[in-house]
Amino acid sequence: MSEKKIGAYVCSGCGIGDRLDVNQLVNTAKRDGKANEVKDHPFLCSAEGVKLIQDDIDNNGVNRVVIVGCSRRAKTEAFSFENVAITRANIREGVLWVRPDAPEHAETTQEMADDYVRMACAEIKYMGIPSGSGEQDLTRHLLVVGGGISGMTAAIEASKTGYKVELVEKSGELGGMVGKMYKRVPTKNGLQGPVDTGIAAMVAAIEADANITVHLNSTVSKTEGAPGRFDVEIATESGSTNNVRVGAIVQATGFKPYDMSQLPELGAGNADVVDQMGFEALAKAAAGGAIKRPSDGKEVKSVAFVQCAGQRSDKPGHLNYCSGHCCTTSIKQAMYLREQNDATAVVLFDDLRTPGATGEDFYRCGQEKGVTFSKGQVSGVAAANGGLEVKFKDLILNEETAMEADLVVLATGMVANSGPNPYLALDLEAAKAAEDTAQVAVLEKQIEVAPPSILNLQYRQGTDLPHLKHGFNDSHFICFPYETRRTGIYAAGPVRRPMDAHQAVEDATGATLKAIQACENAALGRAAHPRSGDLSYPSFRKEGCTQCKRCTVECPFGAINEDEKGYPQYNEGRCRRCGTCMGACPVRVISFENYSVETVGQQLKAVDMPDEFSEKPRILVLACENDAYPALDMAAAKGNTYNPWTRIIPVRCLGSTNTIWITDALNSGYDGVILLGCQKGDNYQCHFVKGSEIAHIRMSKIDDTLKSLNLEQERVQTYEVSIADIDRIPQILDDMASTIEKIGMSPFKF
Amino acid sequence: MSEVIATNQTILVAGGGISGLTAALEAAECGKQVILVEKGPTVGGRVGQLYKYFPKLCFPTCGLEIQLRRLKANKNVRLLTMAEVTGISGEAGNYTASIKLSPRYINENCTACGECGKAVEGEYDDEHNYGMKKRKAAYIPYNLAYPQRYVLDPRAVGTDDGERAKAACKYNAVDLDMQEETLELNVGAVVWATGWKPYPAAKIQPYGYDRYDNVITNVEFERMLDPFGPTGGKIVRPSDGVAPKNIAFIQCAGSRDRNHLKHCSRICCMASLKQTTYVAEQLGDACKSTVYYIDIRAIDRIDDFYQKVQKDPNVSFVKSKVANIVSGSNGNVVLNGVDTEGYNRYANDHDLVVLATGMESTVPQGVFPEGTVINEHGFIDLEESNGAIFGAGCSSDALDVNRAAQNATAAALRAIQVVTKVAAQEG
Amino acid sequence: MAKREYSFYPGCSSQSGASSINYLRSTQTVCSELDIQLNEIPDWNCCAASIGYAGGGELPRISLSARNIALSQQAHGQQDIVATCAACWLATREAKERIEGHAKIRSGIDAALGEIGLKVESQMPKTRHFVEVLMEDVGLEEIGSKVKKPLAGLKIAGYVGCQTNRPFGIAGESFENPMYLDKMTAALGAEPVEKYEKKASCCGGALMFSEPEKSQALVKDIIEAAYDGGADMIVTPCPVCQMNVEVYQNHINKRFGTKFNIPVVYYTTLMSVAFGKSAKEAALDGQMIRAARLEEIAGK
Amino acid sequence: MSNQIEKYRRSFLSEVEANVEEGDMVKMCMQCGVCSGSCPMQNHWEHPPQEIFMMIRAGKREEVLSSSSMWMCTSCYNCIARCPRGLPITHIMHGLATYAKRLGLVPKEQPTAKFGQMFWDNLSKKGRVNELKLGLALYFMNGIGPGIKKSLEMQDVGMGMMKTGRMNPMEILGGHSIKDTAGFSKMLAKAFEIEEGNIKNNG
Repeated sequence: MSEKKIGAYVCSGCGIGDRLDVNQLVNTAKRDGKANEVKDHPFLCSAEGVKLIQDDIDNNGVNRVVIVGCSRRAKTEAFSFENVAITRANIREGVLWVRPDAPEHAETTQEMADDYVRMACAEIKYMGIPSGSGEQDLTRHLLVVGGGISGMTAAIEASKTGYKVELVEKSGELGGMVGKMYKRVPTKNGLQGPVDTGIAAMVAAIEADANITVHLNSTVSKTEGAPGRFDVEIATESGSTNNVRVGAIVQATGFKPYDMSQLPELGAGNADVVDQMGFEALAKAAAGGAIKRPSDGKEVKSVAFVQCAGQRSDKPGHLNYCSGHCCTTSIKQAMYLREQNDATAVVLFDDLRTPGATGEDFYRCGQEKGVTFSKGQVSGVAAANGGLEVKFKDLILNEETAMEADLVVLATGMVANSGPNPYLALDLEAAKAAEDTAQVAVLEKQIEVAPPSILNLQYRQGTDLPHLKHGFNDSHFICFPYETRRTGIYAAGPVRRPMDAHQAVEDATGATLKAIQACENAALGRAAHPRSGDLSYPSFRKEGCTQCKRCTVECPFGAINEDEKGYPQYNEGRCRRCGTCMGACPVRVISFENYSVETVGQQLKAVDMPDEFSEKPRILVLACENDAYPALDMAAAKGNTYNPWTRIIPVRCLGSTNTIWITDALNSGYDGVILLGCQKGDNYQCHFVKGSEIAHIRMSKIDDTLKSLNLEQERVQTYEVSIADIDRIPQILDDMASTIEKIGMSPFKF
Repeated sequence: MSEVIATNQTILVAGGGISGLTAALEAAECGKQVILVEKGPTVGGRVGQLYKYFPKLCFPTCGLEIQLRRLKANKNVRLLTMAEVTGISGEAGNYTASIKLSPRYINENCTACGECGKAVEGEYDDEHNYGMKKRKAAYIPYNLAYPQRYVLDPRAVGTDDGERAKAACKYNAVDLDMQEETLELNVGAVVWATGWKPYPAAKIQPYGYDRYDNVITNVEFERMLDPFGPTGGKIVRPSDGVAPKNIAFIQCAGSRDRNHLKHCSRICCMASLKQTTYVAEQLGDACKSTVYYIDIRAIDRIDDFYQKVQKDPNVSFVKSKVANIVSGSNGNVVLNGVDTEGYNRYANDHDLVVLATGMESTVPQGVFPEGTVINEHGFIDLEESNGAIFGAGCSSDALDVNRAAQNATAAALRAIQVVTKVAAQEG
Repeated sequence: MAKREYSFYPGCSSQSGASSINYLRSTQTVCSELDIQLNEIPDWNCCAASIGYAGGGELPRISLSARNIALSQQAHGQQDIVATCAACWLATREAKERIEGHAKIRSGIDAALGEIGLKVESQMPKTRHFVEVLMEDVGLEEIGSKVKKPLAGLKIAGYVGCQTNRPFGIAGESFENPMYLDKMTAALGAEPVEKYEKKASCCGGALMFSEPEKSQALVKDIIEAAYDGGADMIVTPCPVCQMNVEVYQNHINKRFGTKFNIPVVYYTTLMSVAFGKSAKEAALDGQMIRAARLEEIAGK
Repeated sequence: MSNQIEKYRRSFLSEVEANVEEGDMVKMCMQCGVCSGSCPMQNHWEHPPQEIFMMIRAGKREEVLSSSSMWMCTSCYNCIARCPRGLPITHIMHGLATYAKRLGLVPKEQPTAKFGQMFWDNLSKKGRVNELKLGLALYFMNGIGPGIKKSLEMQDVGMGMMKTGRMNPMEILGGHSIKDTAGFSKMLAKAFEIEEGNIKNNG
């Protein structure tokens, strides 16, 4: 790496030159910032301005660029230079736009701007140019776990994109649940009845596809490594194992039907009471002829479909969610009966859930075929008169009633085959550590009944994908259905979320893209979403490491294992570059090339600290770059103002906040410190899962530091904010200024 | 307009809403070349107009910001705004797409400094707020708009306002001579993600959207909650600006109805449930909400959101499609209908009505090559005969944001498969 | 302007001495002014209206309209069949749809008409309401141009009723808030009542005879809403509406303690007056509740 | 025709589909209730249309066919215009009424059923309605006593109509008629014959 040469470029456009002393900014960059080249331009983002910078890069050896002008979120197309480190001194949104344009404010406004120049120069001095992680394997090879419709779709789609696939199926054949069905719900619009499942064709396509290797009667006994270099051990029933290396994994392990034996009140136990899969078996056996009932083989003439059986219910043992597919599945099955048996088929539902265009078409199609629909609450199913009696309340006719049926189909829900929740073990560890015996008991019980692991991940954080809710491996983010917490491993189909076959196919296709993308990213050593494209990665100084394990425990993505000697072992491909490990490290040995304890620490120290008697407090703000920082930009654009004492530093995630920054700030005389992170808790908004929460916990412990320094607790505040807090955040900043006015300046000014 | 380079290994994504952005970015992050065209001046689409998402009640701008960061960082995506695909011909792996570029009258020089906005005087209905408030003739569509560049309303061009804007700009960014242009691009595959528009509520005549001030739509209600929206974030009656005490949410307003949209629009149930939580949060016990519904489609694991709302004593549910709305006293309206659970007639007085208007597809006719199947609801089915034209998001069915993103990711893979094949053939 | 010609289906209530003979008379006045020629269907029969189902059932009822259509075709070819009565128009239109849409009905009708040597051609003429002719073929502009005595100062509630409005209605009009009577009223120089909420409400139709109490309650609301809107009179395009709303006002007053006395006129009467025709030509003598203000204008 | 109607079996629904005008659309109802809420006679229904459709599915044959509900239909077509599923509700109501009448299940004193029959009888005699005779028949449908009372009640209307030339007392002597009454009757007879046959075939 050649010598660091800093170029600082001051833009005087957008009114900067009118309100600030640009010469002074230039001098600050030179004198305090020690920039090697400093230039100003009235319109820096113009072609001419950009060329000015490019020329310095090309001809003057500038490899560290400081843009003094607008926010890092603005004019990104213009200020995009190759092979240099870039930062911004945000004096437009961060200074000009948040300060009133009046002579009495000119001095403090200029001070703000000068500070941002100093900060940016200090930061860039410690920034390297990331070159991507060393783990750069391109493995155009995927592991797909589960041979149902989701898994088969993933395999076929991956192969179509030029990827090889290892398809692992626990049972002896491909096809999964849909394979056990007689027919399926159509995926296209129009009033058509049930259609062929298409499973046979998929199986045939897979068998004929040289790109796809099928492992039947097999499970994944071990998964090690990271995106681009997962080493997977596939165990067959016979005991032999296969080792394969894959770039990414799609987990499409599907669901099992809810155990209907838990519903004796709905007739479970009677041979003629079946669940939906049971009915599919009857239909399949009938092969297009009349469907017969199990007890005596009599042709079925009347069937009741009981929707939401053991679902959408908070009774213990029931499923508290809706499984999404059962309404259309029952309509489909009722259509079999209409067509094959000319039978009465009554669907007793609470809400008929057939959404979208395809869904509503299918409902209407069922009606056209003469399926009977009734909004009814079933209270009991029992044997009567050689058949069954279904007692229910007809909610439309508002009466308790009953119908006789030859067969009853219970629409029970989906239970995800997702493996144990990895955080159970960690929670148990934590509970034991905290000596919370009640919690320990609860968790131990849960672990006892946890299903066997599916992926057997050799991760510090546990063996499987984390669950979101009800045992499903869904993403927590509405806009990002594939935002997994285990980079390179994507859940698809009903293991991710309750869904029908149509959605499962879409889901598996999407997950396949993400898996492919993970391989491509790994090959280039860059991060996945949300810091996609980021080439920086964490590394640590082994000499300083105390093996405290905080980084391994706190990593939200399970990226850090421990080696035999107890040192952290990074798996860069799994890392999402949030810096939570860096924030966690008490001895500050973890850093990224362009983001480190120093890049932030030096910035906050670069601020010119007025003395105690100047009545010019300084407030350090560490703002999450995902939400708080954009909100501040937007606040500025809307003309919201805040006090001139504030100095804002964006952080990748509040979880990357190392307490040393706070201690340093307090020691350097800052009068207040504000941390702005995302919402935590169950509905967390932090894209790094627990970053914000961890920061809150860390800051709750800062009180001791404050006490030891004899400082007031109010001086350090942590907030959960959102990107929409455009009015609230400036208020938070001003509130701190008021607080300082009240409690007085910090005594630590030197 | 600088040159736009495209080849038959390029994927064209039409529509810069959440689906189009997702498809474009997912493909680009797989290393593919993408041209993303958006008809309006900014990406973000319909979700940019939402206050919060269900069921997490988080802000859509949060996800948009991440998408924008991905977009800014990725050189594989070329974004064209004010651009509309007007025709596609050819076949999978080799299409020619005609793209009409409308003049923005403000070029890339724009720094968003805001001087032109201060200089102009004219005001027009603000599209971002469904015309519920005004915006200037030179404007940024909304806080998070991207590209972060001003737009000059074409109606201001040729007026003093146009000249004012031009005079105010120090960066030579206002170009009043900008003309409409047409681009012809060679692309290998097309992801169509032009999304949806709210069904025109005035067409649902029994509900008198065009006759009663206090009958509004769910998308308008959503704008009302935005602190930067027409009411500064306050829930108020349009007629008198007073906080309502008794709101009706009417489901299937235009959906599941052969007089309007035959399909179920999927999102409206959850949207109304979500909106009752806005009411609860802002007005507490001072306001009741009543949801008139046929079926509550809080499908799959988010059914718990419905269960939570059901427990709110200020929210009630009536299984009934409201028959009609007539005027009551003091700007109130009266909803007539029957609660079908046991046949109870009602004539309920409400001081604000929110119509859960459905999603109408914006898939156009006459743009696609022959053989492309657009179904009777206006959505693009996944059909062999569609070649490499893939519907995504609400161009493929009425979908919520989560499913739209999922579906757009799948569509991106299908497009990638086509261009990968082209690349393999071309070596 | 060339003469417009239509095949005309007057209907039972337009016969001499029948309840809406005044409608026919004013229609004829309007036609002569607008140069419209109505060619009566020879030997037309009753359509069974909306109450004939009880005795007639489906096929016999439809056969009635089918006979009219067949006779119209026989005499007037493909000329549009025009009716002034909502029920006549609706029954004929529905019959056409049903014959076209249901093979079973088509064959039944063929058989029934076959008995008397008639046949409904596969291409049936369009059946239109006279209002459609006025709005679509003539147009408000031409109507306005014929106005000699603008009905200035009159506030009129346009009561469209049901069957002129649903299920077919006039093209471009909404079922809930049809505006054509208001537009027509305005074209004649009068002021339409805005927001007349009962303009498309039901007057009870034939149930005025069998369920008078219930129907009169409906009519009460219709009249009340007109008064609330400040109306001087009500205008309607339907003979049943006209009759139900006009002639039972005394009974309603007795039953509900109201003091209604509001004229209910046909749009053709309004037009005739505005066109400068005499009270007689406008059939104002057919008003049970006299439209004094119209008489005044007609007498000027 | 099945007499043994079991609850929620399709038997009664099938009967309706086969024998009732537009009865095959009953199954398309999704119980939104917009018809019931749109009916001008909604205060007088025993069972609103959407409930009738549910009762048909539930197999409540007697209750449906002997209900006076369908006879409350004023043929305003509000329900048809608003029905999101396009059920021709007015026609189905008429059809149910007709079918009930044919089976003799109509409540004895159902005034609309009586009036409707009178109307049909009146028009089918001469091909055109004789309003005067129809009116008188209506007033006297419950016997001479009530008839006279009713006539007296309606005297003002009658006089008013006569004065305005909208009622002709001479109609009592015969009145308007089509020319081809014979052919007309033949046509109707044939139509009835076919319709009866259809129902028998289905039953």
